[in-house]
Amino acid sequence: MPLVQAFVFAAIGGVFGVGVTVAGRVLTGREAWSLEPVVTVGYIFALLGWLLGIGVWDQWAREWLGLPVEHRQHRGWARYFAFTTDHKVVGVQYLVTFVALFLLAGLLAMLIRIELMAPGMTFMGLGTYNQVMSLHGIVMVAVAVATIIGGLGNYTVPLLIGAEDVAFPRLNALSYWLVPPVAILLIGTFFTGGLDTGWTAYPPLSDVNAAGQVLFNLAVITFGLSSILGGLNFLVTIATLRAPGMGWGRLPIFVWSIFAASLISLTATQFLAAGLMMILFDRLLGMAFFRASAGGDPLLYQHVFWFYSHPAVYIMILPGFGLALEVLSHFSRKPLFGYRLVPGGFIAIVVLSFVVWAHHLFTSGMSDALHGPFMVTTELISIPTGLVFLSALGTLWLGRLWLTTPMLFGLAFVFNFLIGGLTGIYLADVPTDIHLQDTHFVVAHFHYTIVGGEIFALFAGIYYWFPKMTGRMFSERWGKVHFWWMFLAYHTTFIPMFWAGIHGMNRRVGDYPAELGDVNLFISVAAFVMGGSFVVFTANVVWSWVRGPRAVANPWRAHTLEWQVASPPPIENFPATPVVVGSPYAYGVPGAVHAVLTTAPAHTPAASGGAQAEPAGPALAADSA
Amino acid sequence: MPGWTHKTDETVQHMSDFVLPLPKHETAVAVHGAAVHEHAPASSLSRNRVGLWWFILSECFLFLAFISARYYLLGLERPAELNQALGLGLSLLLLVSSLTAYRAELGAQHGDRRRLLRNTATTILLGLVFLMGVGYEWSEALVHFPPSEAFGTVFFSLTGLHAFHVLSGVVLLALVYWNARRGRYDSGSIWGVEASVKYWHFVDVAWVFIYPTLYLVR
Amino acid sequence: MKELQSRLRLGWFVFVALVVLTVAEYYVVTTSPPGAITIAMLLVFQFADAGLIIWYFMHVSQLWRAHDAPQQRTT
Amino acid sequence: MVGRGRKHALWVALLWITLTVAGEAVVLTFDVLPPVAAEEGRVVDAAFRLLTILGMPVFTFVVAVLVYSVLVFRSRGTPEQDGPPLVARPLIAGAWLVATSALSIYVIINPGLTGLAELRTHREPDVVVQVEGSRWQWKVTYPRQQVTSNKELVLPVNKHVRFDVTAVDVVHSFWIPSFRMKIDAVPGRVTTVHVTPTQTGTEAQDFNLRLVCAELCGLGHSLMSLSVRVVEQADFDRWVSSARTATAADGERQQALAGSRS
Repeated sequence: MPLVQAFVFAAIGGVFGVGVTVAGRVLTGREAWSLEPVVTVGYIFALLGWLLGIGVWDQWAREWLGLPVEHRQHRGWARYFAFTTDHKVVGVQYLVTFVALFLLAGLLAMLIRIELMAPGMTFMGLGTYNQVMSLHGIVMVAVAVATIIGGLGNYTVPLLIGAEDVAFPRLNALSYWLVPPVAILLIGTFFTGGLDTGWTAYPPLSDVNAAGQVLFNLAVITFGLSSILGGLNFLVTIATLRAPGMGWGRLPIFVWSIFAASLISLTATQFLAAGLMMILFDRLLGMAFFRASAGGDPLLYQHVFWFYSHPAVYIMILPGFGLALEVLSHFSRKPLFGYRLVPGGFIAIVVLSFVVWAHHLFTSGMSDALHGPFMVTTELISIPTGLVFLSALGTLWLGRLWLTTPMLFGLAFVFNFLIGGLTGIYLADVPTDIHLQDTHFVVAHFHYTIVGGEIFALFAGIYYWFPKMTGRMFSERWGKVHFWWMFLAYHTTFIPMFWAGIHGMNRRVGDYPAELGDVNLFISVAAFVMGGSFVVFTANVVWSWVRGPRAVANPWRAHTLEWQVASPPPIENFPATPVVVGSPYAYGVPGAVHAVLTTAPAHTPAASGGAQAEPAGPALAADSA
Repeated sequence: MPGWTHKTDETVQHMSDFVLPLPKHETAVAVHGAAVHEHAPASSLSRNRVGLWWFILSECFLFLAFISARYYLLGLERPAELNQALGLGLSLLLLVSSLTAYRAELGAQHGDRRRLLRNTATTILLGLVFLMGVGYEWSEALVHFPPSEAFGTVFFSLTGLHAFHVLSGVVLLALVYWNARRGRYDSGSIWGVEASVKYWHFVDVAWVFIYPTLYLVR
Repeated sequence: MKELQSRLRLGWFVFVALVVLTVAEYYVVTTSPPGAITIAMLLVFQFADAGLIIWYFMHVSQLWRAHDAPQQRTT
Repeated sequence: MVGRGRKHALWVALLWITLTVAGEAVVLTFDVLPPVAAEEGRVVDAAFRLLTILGMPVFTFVVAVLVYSVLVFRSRGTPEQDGPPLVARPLIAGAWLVATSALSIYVIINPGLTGLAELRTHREPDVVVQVEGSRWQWKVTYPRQQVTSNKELVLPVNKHVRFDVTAVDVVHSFWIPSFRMKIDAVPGRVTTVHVTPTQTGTEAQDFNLRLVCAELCGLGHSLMSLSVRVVEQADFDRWVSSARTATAADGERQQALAGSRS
């Protein structure tokens, strides 16, 4: 019902926007119809209508106008299709939407690999190839930005810090409901001349190509807004809603990673919006940001774009770090090694990430004077990243490794990201980057960091919290099948891409020299095998969600707060505010307690002496699980 | 489920040279459940404030991007045809409006509805005059540096971006005025006033940086 | 009421300071030659301006002072 | 405190050393890089090899700890006990930080800054070639020889060549894989790249002797390629004289066309 209302309002808004534009054009003596301005203004009003219709009017705007607000609570399945403020519902909405988008963009990757199986245009035309490749890129980037933070972050962060909900529940729902228009617009690019600039949208090409570019820009600006609002919500939630006793030194590491990533999405994302707005201004208002003939400069865009898009890879990977370390600690049955160092490493990464963007421009023709400094800052990032590895390896050391499906994905994360990180050094180093920039070496590198790193961590997280979110256990056997299938096929796919890149395979091409045919055939076949592993995943998840055995509250016997309540948690999360008394990772410490879940204050704080101790221990429920 | 035991002896036996066991006293602390920092989760007002400041920080980056574009494309170059008197006048106008917004908030804080209404209305009016000033400025600018060349590009985009923020501020203040008329802030909850006024001041701060960037720097 | 009067007065002081700084900006640019010193002075004036607004008008210190106290209605 | 921990550490050290030796042997035996045909390309290749050699011990260290932990510390079924509650000793964390910092600073200096310095020292060019990218073809002009071609790029061997690269419409990127050299062609600016070809050859002999576009430029991006031919000076001169007549004839034809149109 809210969905129908949203579509109706969106249609009204769209018609209104189109009407205003056409009327304005006629009144100023221009041709009545011009696709790009009409689409832009129409979209802005349609978006407003969509948001008002889905629930902003009922639950928000009325309050601002001083009208009585009706708090409609949707129950059952309907709440997943409504403007619902429960962070757990929003988390599931995000997760399901973006896993579906991930599978869709994965299908696009299969199409790309079919085209690249043999040299020459074998399957689709050059134009179609560019569209498929661009769409694969932007959808996967969106998946990488939003799935862990929006999905798992939304679901677990309030639980992990002992809060009832996020700081701004309505804003949270708004962030999610900004996403469907993005998907609709991106699909719409196919009907408006297509999108052929890749996800990076470099001008002047994006200044002059078909109108699909306008839809792309509007979509990504909308998505950026969603990302900014989501980041803001997490920052305030983590800063202000921690349970009593949950000091900064006791935050689960995943919460720290979300905090660090949110700092970036709150700030840097504005630069992406700015860059895309500049393109729109060039196209719609005839401005000259990127038109060299009129005093503009195409390199301006590359600076603005990468000022967001390099930090963006840390929006993607920092939650991956947090998730992997979280899982490694719980399944090694050991405290997280170097817990104090890792948040420091995260913050150092955040700070450094703002001063490394120009390493994407080493071959762009920017001033030579910038090469040295940006090479230095880029390679310095390996130092805080090294702390993550120290923590991961130290946590495993002498542990009791419980090799469940989430643990396997966590372990694979360490190995995959190691390769991703080491190959990154070749790209940070100017001499080697001159050869490797814009080749399949880069393609392989970022697939190692994002797929091998973040997506593996995402699967670790999905399997880890699956019992909590659905109240049911997944099939451990099929989970392991999924892991080994995906892990082996993944390396078989991407290792040869490094070779192809070194040997002259440039990026984003639908055709290539015949000499590179063998390696591409090999990659394609491996990629198809890898694609098959997601069928196993999907089947396992869907079947288990419907039919899996009921999960107990704490199947992993983990110490963190979310496992101390029922699976799935009650709507208010905790029957009473939990009081945190120790570290979330104090495995192996006799009698240690992380939190006390009673109404009465647990103990007098007088004995503490202000010590913000690293250790502490399992929550009460851990032993009884 | 098997038993879940902690065998301290074995723990010590397994200690490596490379890592330390948890210090004894910290274990004791954990057992006694101390080290509780009595920070209660923050009230909704301070949560709102923190959120608004993060939002303002985020907006700063948007303006920063466009201001950087100005220096990247043109360095310190600026055309002689800029209407300096108008630029200075617009800046002073915004400063006056910040004063009235401040006084509006004071009125709300002290339950002085008349002061709140009077100052909010003045601020809205000043905002509208500012927008008209920008409109007049644009009509001149179109002749001297149209948006199809470099300076026009940064001039129109920066002033346009800022004017859009002024407009949204005016809308927010109009909401405040509407609610104040109906006595919604008399009960003591004035977050709506505070947020709108803070936003208005932020728009002023943005202009404090945009004005020299476009008109003065050379 | 006394507090209100003093805060109204404070508003005027800050406003006058802001106007002085802004006019000074304009004056500096029109009188001194282009160069690093002018730009440095412009920067100082800008940040002083912004700082005054952020400190006195936007009450940034609420963020680290005790929760909730000063901005709520006092009467 | 000397317990099983030290024994495990010794085994891991042994595993690490073995893996490192094996890994370095593989790296030194099998060269992953394709044939290089320019002096500047050798700088790139040297940097690539050095990074691989330096990266190997890091890779094998993590792999050794990871593999050893999984094999030795894994618990069969659900673990009955927790592991020991170890925290990072300052010495360990410090040593780790020192080691990783030292390594990254070393890599920044060599091959980073040294390689950069090497690539930035330019001699007076013997040949200047203006390269112009447009959707979707390359046009090369030899201003001193007054020759223009969009069929092939011919270069004399062992001569220092400076390419002045630009684009007319959108961003392209000049890349000759066998030379390892790349620079974007950006509308409104001229970027330069210096190359000294060290051996003769044609695209038929080495498929990476081609000038390809490395920056997505729209529909024909994949097909935007120009053959490169490196020849002896005498052959180059001969090519220049024959190409000059072709260029001149081409120019006349253009003028005639323009004349007939007007």
